[in-house]
Amino acid sequence: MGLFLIAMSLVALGGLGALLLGRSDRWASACGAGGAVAGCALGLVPAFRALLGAPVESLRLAWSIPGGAFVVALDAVSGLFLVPTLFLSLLAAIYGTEYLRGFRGAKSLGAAWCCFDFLVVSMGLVLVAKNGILFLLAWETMALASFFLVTFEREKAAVREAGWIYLVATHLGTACLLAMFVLLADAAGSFDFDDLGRVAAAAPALAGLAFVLAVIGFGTKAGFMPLHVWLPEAHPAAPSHVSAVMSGVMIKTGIYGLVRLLVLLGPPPAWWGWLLLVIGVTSGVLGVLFALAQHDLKRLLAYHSVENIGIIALGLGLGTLGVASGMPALAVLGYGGGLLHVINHALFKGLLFLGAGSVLHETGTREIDRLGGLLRRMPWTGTCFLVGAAAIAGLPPLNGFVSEFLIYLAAFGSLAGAEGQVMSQIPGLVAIGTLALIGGLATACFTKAFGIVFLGEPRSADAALAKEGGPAMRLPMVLLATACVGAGLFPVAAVFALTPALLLVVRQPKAVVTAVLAGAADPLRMIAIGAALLLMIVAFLTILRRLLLAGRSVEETGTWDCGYARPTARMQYTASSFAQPLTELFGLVLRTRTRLVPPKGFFPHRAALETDTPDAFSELLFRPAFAGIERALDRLRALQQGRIQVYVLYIVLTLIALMVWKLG
Amino acid sequence: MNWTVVIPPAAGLLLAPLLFGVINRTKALFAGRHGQPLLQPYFDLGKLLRKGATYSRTTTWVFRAGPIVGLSATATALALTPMGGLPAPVRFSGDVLLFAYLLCLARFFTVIAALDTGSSFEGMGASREVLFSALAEPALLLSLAAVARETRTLSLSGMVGSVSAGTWLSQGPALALVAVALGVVLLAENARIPVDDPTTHLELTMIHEVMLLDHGGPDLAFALYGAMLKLWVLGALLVGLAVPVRSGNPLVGAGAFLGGMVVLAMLIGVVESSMARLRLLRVPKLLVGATALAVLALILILG
Amino acid sequence: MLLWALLILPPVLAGTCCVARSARRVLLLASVGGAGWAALAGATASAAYASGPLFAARGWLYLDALSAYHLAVLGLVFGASSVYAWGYFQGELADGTLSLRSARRFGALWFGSAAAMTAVLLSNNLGLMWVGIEATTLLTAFLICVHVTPLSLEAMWKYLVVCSVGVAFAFVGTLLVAASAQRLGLDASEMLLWTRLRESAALLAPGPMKLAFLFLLVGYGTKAGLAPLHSWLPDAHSQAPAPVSALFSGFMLNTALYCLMRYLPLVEGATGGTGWGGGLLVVFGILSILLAAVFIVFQQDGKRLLAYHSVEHIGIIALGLGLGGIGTFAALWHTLNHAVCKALAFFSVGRLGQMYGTHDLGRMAGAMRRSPVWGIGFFGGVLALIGVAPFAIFMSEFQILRAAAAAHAFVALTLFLLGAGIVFVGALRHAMTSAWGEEVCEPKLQPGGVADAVLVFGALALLLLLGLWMPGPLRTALEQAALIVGGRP
Amino acid sequence: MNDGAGPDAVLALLIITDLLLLGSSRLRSCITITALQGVVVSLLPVLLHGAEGAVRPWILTGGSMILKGAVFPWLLLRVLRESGVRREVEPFVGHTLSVVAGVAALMFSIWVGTQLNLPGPVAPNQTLMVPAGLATLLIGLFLIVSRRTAVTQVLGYIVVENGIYTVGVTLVGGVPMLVELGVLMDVFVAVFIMSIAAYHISREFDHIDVDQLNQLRG
Repeated sequence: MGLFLIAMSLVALGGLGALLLGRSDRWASACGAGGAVAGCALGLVPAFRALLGAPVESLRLAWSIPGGAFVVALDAVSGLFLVPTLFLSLLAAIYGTEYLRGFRGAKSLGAAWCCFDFLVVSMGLVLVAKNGILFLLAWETMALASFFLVTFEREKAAVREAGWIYLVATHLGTACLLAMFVLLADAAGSFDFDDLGRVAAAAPALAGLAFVLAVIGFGTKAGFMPLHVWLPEAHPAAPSHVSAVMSGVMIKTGIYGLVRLLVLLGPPPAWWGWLLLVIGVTSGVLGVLFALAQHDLKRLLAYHSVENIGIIALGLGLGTLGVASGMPALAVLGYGGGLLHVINHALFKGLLFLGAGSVLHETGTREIDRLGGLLRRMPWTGTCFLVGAAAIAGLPPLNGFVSEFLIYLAAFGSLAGAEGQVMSQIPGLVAIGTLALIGGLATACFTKAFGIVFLGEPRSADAALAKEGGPAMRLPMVLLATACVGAGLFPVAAVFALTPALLLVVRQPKAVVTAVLAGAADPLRMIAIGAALLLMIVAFLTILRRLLLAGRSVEETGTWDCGYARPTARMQYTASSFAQPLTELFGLVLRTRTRLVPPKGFFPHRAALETDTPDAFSELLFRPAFAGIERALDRLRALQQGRIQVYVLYIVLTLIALMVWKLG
Repeated sequence: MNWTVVIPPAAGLLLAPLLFGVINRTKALFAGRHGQPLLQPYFDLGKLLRKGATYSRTTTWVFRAGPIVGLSATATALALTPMGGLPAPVRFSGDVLLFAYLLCLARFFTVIAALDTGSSFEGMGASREVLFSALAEPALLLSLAAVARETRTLSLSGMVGSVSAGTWLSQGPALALVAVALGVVLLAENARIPVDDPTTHLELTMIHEVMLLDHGGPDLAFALYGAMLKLWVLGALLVGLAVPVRSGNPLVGAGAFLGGMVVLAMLIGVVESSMARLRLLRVPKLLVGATALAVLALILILG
Repeated sequence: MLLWALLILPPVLAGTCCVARSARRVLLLASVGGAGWAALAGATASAAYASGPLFAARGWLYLDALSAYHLAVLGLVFGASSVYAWGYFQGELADGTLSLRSARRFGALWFGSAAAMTAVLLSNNLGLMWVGIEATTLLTAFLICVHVTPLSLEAMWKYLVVCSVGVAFAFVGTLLVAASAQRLGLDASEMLLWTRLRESAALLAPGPMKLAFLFLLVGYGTKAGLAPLHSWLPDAHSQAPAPVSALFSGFMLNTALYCLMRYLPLVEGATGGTGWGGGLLVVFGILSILLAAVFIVFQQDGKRLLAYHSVEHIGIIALGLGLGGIGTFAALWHTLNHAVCKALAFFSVGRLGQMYGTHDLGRMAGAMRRSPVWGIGFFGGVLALIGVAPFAIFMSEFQILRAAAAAHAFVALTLFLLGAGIVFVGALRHAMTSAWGEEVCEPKLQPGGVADAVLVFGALALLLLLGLWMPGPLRTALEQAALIVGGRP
Repeated sequence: MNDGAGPDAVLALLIITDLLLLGSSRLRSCITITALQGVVVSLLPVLLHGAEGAVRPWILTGGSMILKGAVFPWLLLRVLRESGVRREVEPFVGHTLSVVAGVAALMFSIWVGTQLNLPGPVAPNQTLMVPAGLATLLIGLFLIVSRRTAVTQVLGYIVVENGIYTVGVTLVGGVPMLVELGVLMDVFVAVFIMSIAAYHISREFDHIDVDQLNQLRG
């Protein structure tokens, strides 16, 4: 514990140093990034120990805030979330040093790094805090720091709008959390998590209320579907290394909160599981659909975060149902898959955002349809991005497949239940269908993202002039890509690493959990073998082709465009046209707007087609709601209409009303 | 682990092209032509393997990787597929998923390889491919789930092994639905009529073929061979479920299986010569329908 | 002795202001004297903590934990505002818009109002307390129009009439208290002594006491700016010069609430501690929060925005008081946080207003780029005001939530969260545009002194500190004060 | 003198002046009526507590008589002269209706009086004094709310003050001298400042129609 706190304070010091050195951007960046790197590296040690089930270290200091106490403990669940958090933050910090170089002089990098470091610290604190008030404090600090990072380019109106939406959303979420903690703590008489748990077990109604509030509060941060509206706004606005951290790990603090609460609140009723399941399905499917319709690279990735959060929720839902209905296999595999996906998503989503960042950094545009042919110009970035894309599509032999595999196993397992009880097996059915659909659509989406951005010919001068980023931007991507492959090739280790955390979550005897995991381990071993086989065949074929082509003619020509003589880059398929059939198919949900300027005359000089797909929920739900509230409030403004007589009248009426109320 | 386990994959590798031959012959028969020899696909592959290669300047290593990864993934899937009475060399609880996702991997690389050329035709083909496969995916997995639920096992070999005539008697309707769903998936995944027309000459209407426009020489050979293996693999699965001959005698099993495969090929031929390609907008309905059938089957089995 | 000094010093200073030779000297005197007096106030308060309640003038002057706490806050706000006033009026001194006459008037009334507020805090006699409140109204009235303009006149008139009428009710209330104390058989000199009444609160006649509390609530509530009695507040705050606005909403409103704090234990005692009075305060608190929220959403004028924030926060404090228990403690804590935060915000918006020649937030767009110090002050101030952690206001509001849950006032809890949420949404947007938006008009920048930076960052640091860590003495002070109001910390 | 007649006369006069005030539209006469009412009210301490032979009541009476009878009218007439306004044109509530409202206020305050059984040195034959005071208070407020000119509002404030004074003197025998004087002081300053403000207003806007002071809103 001490080591962890030292690490965090190291990061914090780095941040403060960066702020104080603000005069010189060079030194500020060095200090801020250095603090983050050193602190995260140091913090990873205890985090790993905790993940692997080292005895829980906790620390309790008195705190003068009433009801508050500085209680922190590093148990397996915290460790599980801390490892990806610190790892990704570390890499993002390295990446940021080069990414932000372009802003030197234009912006105060000191402030930016200070915010980044405090974002890291607050995330770390959120994950270890064991006292409600401390947790909320860290939670809000996290929101504030990330808010200032999102509004890094605050001179742009769009960015300010995004920041506003972000802070408002997260604040309204926090309001629910405030209510939840206050209610629990009032019943428990203390804000310490241990006490909260005890009372919740005693009062099921209260527990249910708390859970719903938590789903809203934490779900806003995590990006559950109706509450996700801030995500596609904020993530594109933030600098890319920040987007990576926010999308890769910060939104996971929401998941952490839910898991922690599930641990605290004791055995869950079945409807909690159902709720999570439904959320998972909607977020997953709709998330990937909206991603498919985007042509802003970072926005697309943001929607994919929603999708992956959906997958995680699916896993947690199955797990909860398993616990509720006493099916250990379902519980262990469901939670296991969900939690493993937390780590995996951190890896590949971080990777993808960093890749998108490099593209943005080099070409200056996030517009997919203006890119193309970047793989030739940015081989490192392109290759890493490809790995990430394959991983997020859940393809073997990469890590994404492993966690989805576990969730599938859980779902199939739940199907194998007793005859006749259709109801108890619907979840499995739903989960399988959803995961399959998500898988297919994700493949579609990332073939599009990778194919249009990195393959073919450049669609604009920006893309044509792009070149590879420097080592500080390449290294993190390479490391993350390696991690994705590694976790895919050695899944067994990854799964067994979950055991201590799962023991806390599923409340089953150790024997049962290990047994289930062992049961899951054999297939995983075989999968590893299959992967090996695959790679062997690939190698074999590559060599075979080399042999075959040896001594034969290998020519370079233009693309065979069905006999068309002079293909130009602008004739290529675009992202929008690539996705069009699918968006057309799901037009009912997506409600893509199309503006067409049709070509006129024999020699049309201008024709244009624009499409954009705004978020259905913010369009149909939130904007109208806010507008309605605003109109309602507007009417009340007549109260203050400037006539002194009326003001005095208010006083008199108040008095008379009070008299009649209290004396009459 | 005795040597018999390598028979199925070996057979697959050898006989996959033959299916194409059979299909072509059937179509020729219906068209009243004499048609190409049964072994024509082998000759084609051989010829292609002997050729040199031509690559577009636009392309990168992805383009060259496409056919190889596609073929390797399908081949690995082949190693998971049981045939006749014989289980697959690689089998474990959950290989169903690996199977499905390996096909997905193959598709992924075929598609990006197509996009690598920057040709709008191949882009178009790719776009349709991902559309159909995205819809075929749930159908495939749900029908497999139905079988898995019925046979209480998660490995293909186990399923095919334990589906018997008895199962058909008890769960006939459900299995029939599953068979139909799988059939549709097979047609879609292998780009056959009514989903796609492999023999059309208008690139605008192609799906799978158009993605291979720029491939030549060994690469084209790999791509085609991959397609053939894919047909074989899915076919083997379908036949394995639909023709539950489970006598102890391996020869009988093998015979029944091969017979089934030939019949399947001829069926495909019949369909192709009797039906026209569906309009592209109709295809999704077909696939969603297949998914619905699979769900129905699952419900029937659960109930 | 100290108490007398506290009371005497301001009038003396006021007198000297009236005879000072130049506007410059007046301001110098105002800032130095203000700071000095603030120091004295602080010393007195700490003395009161060190050695129990202080009495003077045969028990008519009285300083216990509650009043000492408020005295300290007053000192803080008054001192800071005085120092700030020096910088604030420099511009007007330079271009001579501040005549000697109005400077003298400002100085005299400035110290006059300090004296009046001190009188309210120190007087143990409820009647004199009322006199003090009315005096603050009358003395501060002309502070609003240091520069006589149509708008400032209008604001002043409304302030004068509305508050006088309101406070008149408070006097009726005071009389009724006296009436309900008849049966105690105290002689005239002791009849209205708070200490006496508190001792035997249980013996007060409940009927008249209830009626009295209604009158007091409406009366002092008007002065404190509880909705729907707050109508004078936004006008007065928006027209007064920034230092005055800061003093107004930083502390003058709290003096009125302080009076209610004195009466709360009496009425509770008389009605047998059934939370009769508390319930009323909760209702007014919630009303204020919600009504303020409505106007904040649409507010374009920076100072009016802050004024409505005052209504909201006074409402929050009232809510805390009404809920009792930890709520009282939190309400008192919130008083301090709000005072600091609001002073900071008014300082910043005042200076920005001078630079831009308007308080329209839309026209102040991009302020943070143009004048970093005051821009940060304003943005940070607003963020703190709308309850962003880790600033102190978040913590005190959170404690009030706890109190609501503890009192099982779930409706109040929900409405509080709702109101706070609306305020957050509305205010944040205004603040972001004015801090970061594209410039629409060119400010005439003023040279920023070190004092400015100290004021701004000092205040922000203080808010941050109070949000993260509560010093032991402060905690004990709050607990003692809360005990007096009748809550159990 | 018997301690029944005096107070009753005051009571009657109080109510009559109230109604007159509501009924009349000429500002000058309003001022005089208010002054009269002030004088009448100022008599109360002596009438109620004068018997004890203490000096206190006499001082109070004297002080408030001077203020309300002389100083206030003088201040207000000065404003009137400055602004040149003669009569209250079109008040929000017509004069006849105002009178009705006044009666209603009287009723209401009597009801309130019955609601609370007040202790204190209220001789049985003066139970109407408190309600009358309340009524005066309410009528004063009514004036402020229903009239336009600044002068009338100041008058309203004075009337409110009279009402409170009545209630106070009737309810509480011995509020400390100092407090009484303080209050008197405050009232004086309040009216003084208000009339100065009104003076400034009539200078600045050359009218004293406070209804037109509605620039600050929202």
